[in-house]
Amino acid sequence: MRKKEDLGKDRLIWIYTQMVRIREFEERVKRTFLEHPGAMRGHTHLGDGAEASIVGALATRNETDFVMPSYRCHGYPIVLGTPPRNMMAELYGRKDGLCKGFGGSMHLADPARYFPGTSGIIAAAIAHATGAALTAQVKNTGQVVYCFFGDGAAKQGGFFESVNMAACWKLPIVYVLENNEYQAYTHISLEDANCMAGDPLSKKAAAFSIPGVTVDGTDPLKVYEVVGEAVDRARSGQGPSLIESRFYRLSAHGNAITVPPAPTQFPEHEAIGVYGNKAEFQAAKANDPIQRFRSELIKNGVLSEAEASRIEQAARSEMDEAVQFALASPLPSPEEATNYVYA
Amino acid sequence: MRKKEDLGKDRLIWIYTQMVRIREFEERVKRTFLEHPGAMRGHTHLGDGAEASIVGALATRNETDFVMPSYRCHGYPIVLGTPPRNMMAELYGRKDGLCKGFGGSMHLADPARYFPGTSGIIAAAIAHATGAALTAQVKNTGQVVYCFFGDGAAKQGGFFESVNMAACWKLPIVYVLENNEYQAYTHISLEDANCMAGDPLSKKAAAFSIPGVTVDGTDPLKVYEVVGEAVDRARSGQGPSLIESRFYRLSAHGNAITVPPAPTQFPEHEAIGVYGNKAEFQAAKANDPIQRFRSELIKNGVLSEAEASRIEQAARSEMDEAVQFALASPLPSPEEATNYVYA
Amino acid sequence: MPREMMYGEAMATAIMEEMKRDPNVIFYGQNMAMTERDPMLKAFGRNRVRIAPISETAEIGIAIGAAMTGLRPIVELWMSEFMLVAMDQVINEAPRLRYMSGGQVKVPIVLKAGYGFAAGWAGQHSNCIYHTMMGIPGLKVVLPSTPADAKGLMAAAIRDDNPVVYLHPYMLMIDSGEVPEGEFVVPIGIADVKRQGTDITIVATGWMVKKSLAAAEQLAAEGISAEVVDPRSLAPLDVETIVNSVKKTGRLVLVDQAPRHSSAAAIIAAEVAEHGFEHLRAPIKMVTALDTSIPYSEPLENYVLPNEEKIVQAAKSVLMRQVVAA
Amino acid sequence: MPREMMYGEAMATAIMEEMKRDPNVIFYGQNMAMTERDPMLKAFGRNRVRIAPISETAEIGIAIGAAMTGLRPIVELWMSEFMLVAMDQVINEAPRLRYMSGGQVKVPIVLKAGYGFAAGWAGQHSNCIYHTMMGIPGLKVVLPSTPADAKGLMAAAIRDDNPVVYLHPYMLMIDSGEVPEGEFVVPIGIADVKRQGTDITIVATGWMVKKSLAAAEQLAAEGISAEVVDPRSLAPLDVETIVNSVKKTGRLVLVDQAPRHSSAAAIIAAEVAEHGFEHLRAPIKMVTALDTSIPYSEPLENYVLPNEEKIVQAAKSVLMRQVVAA
Ligand SMILES: Cc1ncc(C[n+]2csc(CCOP(=O)(O)OP(=O)(O)O)c2C)c(N)n1
Ligand SMILES: Cc1ncc(C[n+]2csc(CCOP(=O)(O)OP(=O)(O)O)c2C)c(N)n1
Ligand SMILES: [Mg+2]
Ligand SMILES: [Mg+2]
Repeated sequence: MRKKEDLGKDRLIWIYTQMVRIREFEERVKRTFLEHPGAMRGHTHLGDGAEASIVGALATRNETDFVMPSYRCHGYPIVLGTPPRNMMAELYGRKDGLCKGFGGSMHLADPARYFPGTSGIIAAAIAHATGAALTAQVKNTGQVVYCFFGDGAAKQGGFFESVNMAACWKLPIVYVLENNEYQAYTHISLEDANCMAGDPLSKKAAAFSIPGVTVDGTDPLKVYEVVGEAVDRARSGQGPSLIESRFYRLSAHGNAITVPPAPTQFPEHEAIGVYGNKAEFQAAKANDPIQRFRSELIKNGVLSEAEASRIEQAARSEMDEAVQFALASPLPSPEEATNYVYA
Repeated sequence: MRKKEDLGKDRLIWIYTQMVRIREFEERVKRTFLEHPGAMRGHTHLGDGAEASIVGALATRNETDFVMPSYRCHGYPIVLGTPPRNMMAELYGRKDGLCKGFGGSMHLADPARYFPGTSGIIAAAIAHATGAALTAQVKNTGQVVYCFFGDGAAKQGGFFESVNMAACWKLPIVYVLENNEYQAYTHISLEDANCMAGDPLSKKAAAFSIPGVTVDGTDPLKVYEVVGEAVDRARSGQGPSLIESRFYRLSAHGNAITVPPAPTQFPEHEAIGVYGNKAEFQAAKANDPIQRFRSELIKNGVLSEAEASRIEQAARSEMDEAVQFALASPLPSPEEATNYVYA
Repeated sequence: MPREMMYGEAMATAIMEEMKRDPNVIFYGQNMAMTERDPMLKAFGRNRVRIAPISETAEIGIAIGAAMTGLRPIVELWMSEFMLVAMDQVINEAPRLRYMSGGQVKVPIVLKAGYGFAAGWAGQHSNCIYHTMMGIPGLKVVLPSTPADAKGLMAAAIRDDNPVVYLHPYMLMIDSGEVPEGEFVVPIGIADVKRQGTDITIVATGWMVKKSLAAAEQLAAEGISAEVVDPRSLAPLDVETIVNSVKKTGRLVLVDQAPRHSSAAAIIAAEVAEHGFEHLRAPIKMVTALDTSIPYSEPLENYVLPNEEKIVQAAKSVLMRQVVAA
Repeated sequence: MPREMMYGEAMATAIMEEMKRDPNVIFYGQNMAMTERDPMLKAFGRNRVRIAPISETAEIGIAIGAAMTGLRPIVELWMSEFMLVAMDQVINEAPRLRYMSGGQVKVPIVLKAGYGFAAGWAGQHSNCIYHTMMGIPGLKVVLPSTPADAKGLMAAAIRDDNPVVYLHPYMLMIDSGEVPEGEFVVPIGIADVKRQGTDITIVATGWMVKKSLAAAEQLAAEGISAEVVDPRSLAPLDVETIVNSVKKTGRLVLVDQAPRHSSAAAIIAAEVAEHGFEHLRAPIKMVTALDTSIPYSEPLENYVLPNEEKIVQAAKSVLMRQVVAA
């Protein structure tokens, strides 16, 4: 079993660095809606607040393990080494985008880095991730699949079907249910029967007789331990686990939905904008996983204030450069649209 | 709470009578495949083995409560008072059929008797039943819905979605998962994760934080008690329960699937025909719920041997008459086919 | 008295009015009526206005069961593609239960969904899926293109005793138009001639009506008189009005936001090829989306979708063609 | 050397041969390979041949994910309507993932399903749902009508790097025919002229090919020479072969087991109305199922479905019509 105590200084710094890089990427994306209105089209969803959960989970990963999240997908490839500039160019709809401008924010894909692609339809990719685990099992590659999805998605039938099949077939997969308290504009207390009964969502694991654990997703090291155990279990042929990682989405669900050419921006978080619950939002802000981990690392002497600032500055430069790259990249030429329909 | 001890003699006899009527109906249907080959088309599924579960559950019912099973639907309306002759005529595709020859075995409906209709698509009707419970709640009628479905259906996403919604909305519905050990030709140990882990299927209730109980579905009185509690709970506004009723399907899944005009009949039970497991089937036969309940009633002095025979004889005559009625009923005239498309 | 309102408001008005009129109408869906400030919720309470989890199969299936037992549910689905996870309920349950019961039950539900949000929503949120719902006996499909039709067809859909899929083009959501106040019902199954013309018939639905009307203006500037017909309902389809227009003009262009073989255009073309053949003086021409998914980036998306220019070109090419009597 | 075999056996043979050829091909579905006696299981073991629960969304979604990462899954779905609970995976996931990724992934899956079991299976088990899958760029749909095509198109489907829906008419399951042994691949997207003729073109798919060939015999007895064309693949559709036939005959009847507006017939009619219009000497005529669900009772079912008699009548009516040059 993995213990957080075993994580060396470098690894702890790596975790912090990835968390900061995700945050900076998302902040840059959010600013784009003000700086370059209209540049990002459709619907864009950010992962701020999820950093500890994402990085803590992926810190347990072997190099060839698959990572398959939902449409809220920016954070993961950043950790996998996908160049943010290509991600940013994709969001700007440019030729040098990760998907050449065909996919946009909801559909990032970097199969070469074991990130096969995402879906904009709720829970659809849970089945795809389960299929990647089938490949790993059939080919006996030793790979594990990290499947991430939202609390809302755990109300879609495809989720239950997939986990049952994974359990029956003992597939090497870890299901991380990212409970960020909201599905779009709806608070989870309005639509999840476990939550309404005061139970954790990890109770759903009982429907498949697999381990179900709830973890504080704002603490990367706790996530590391809990996911690590599930990964070991999966890799050793014992099948899937369900982990409910609890954290709070720090931005609104997505940019406002408008009909072009009306401008679109990120509105206030739903806690305030919809429910008028400032206190809830402020509490979450006060518990920002990045600030907390930073303090902890400094307190424990892993990082100095100056080193932390350097990491943050580097991330800011990296994401600035990504935006410059995106802006410099040409738009695809129209006729390219007929490419890639068939393999 | 209902106790089986509170059931009077008449009610116990009523239960036995309904069980026998279901069995006789199904036996008659089965014989049709030999006596009148080709008369019943498509796919017919029998409820023999389920009698104790069906009647024990419905013995708790108020007169206006809805009953909504799956496509394996012959047993329920018999208990509700639907004339078997119209049911039989439907299976024979006749004008006097319950659905005028439009539905057949998988699609019986008798809305006037609170049996709104069934679906041939696995788990689809679980959502419909949940909708009937919504009507009861919105109109505040005090009705409860009895929703029956198979162990196989509990692997379809719509099942999970429906139960979660019923739990969130505290709908007045009881979900009876009829675990007859098989989904068509597949033994449940090959496709259900709870079962593979040695757990009861009622564990699925944990996914919704609702009560989940497993009951011996070959004993009508045990079913009566367990379902009764869930019905009371539902009627008093406390929401749904999941009851796993365990029994054994005594006939094959359905008549053999052939291309016309090749004849079709009921093959051997899958335990033997597919798995070569005669012992399993014989054990189930030895535990026939009708024989067991008969002996019990006689032992307890509720019924004499003669009275029991009279009930059985009456059921046989009733179902004989039903077949005669069906045979005498004309086929629908072709042009009627364009009726009932729109309301 | 008509009043100027936006398409979205027109739909909401019809729902509000019909819910006032009939206590059996209920309304629910995801991400709606979250708080007590919601006007529907204020007017009708939590019993009739509800919030649902992300469970389209159950949401629609529950509506069906509720309709079978006496309610008239409207389900807010937001984007029509989300229905694909529940397509069995839409095309194999709702429209068939009445028939299979020999006419004993009815299923009066309205499935409300936007479609074709051609604004960078990319491959899975921008599609038209009405083709999956056409030719399903028992199911009605309406697709209003103006605020007035949006109101009148919503009222008709709610009052209809059959399952009705009500599709509204996202791109028209904030378009304004005159909408009659009070009781106003547009009967389902009647096409509307949105513009009179004599030289060529353009049949279009939804957002494409707007584009076709703009194209007709361009054509008019060049002396070509185009008639624009909006079927408004795809099932049932008012073939007669379309054939009558073709009788007059002899030429037909069909405009559709979907790729060719998933378009309503192709279905209409087939009907005209059978029932209006003698009146055609040139081949039918379909202007549809190209055979690709909808790409994210704007120039790609524009390239794939029909637009005024393509419609004008198609109309001209049809007008240039002379029929060669074989 | 060809060998006589039944349609069902021809499909199984192709699957067996392709699984031998390529270790990445796997095969699973409900109610298959239950015991160790199963021949596929014997040949390939539990790793590559599996039994699945009643979970079409997961079954198909898992196939997609497996295909994205290097396998080539075949999913046995039995009846095509069962795909409706998973339609999002079929038409909004499998065919779009490649495009949305800018060509980075491919999704080589085969979804195998029977359809149109017109034998008293009633309203929900007898339908044709191919219309839902046409016009979905990225998705291929094949529909063999003979044992030889059944084998050759299965081989092609498994080798194809795209998602392919393989539909087989239940009513042809035990029909026999000559099937080439060993390597035999029928390319996807090429129509087949099943019978040469000069007076009229009949286009039909699946079970309707058999009925159309029988109708053509009846017509021949009355001196009418009918050409019967089987598209074999609905997506992509071989419009050229069909138009070439119409060029020769000038007349077109389309036969389809689906109701009119959910038929492939209508799509084909539209293509001919655009690309073959000048060759038509009479209106196109569609012979489809009536606009009802499929009823249970035999006389009702017969009334609703197309048959030889209706095809013969349609052919004659088209032959009697003279084009009136407008
Ligand atoms: C089948 C389906 N229904 C509805 C939607 C619309 N939708 C997009 S995001 C979203 C909320 C998802 O919430 P959750 O799963 O909690 O993920 P989060 O956004 O919180 O990461 C919804 C309902 C969809 N994309 N697909
Ligand atoms: C969505 C769907 N998938 C597959 C089928 C085919 N099918 C018909 S009955 C059946 C087995 C159902 O088993 P279970 O739910 O246990 O009910 P039982 O027959 O045992 O009463 C299957 C798989 C179907 N009708 N619908
Ligand atoms: Mg969430
Ligand atoms: Mg069962």
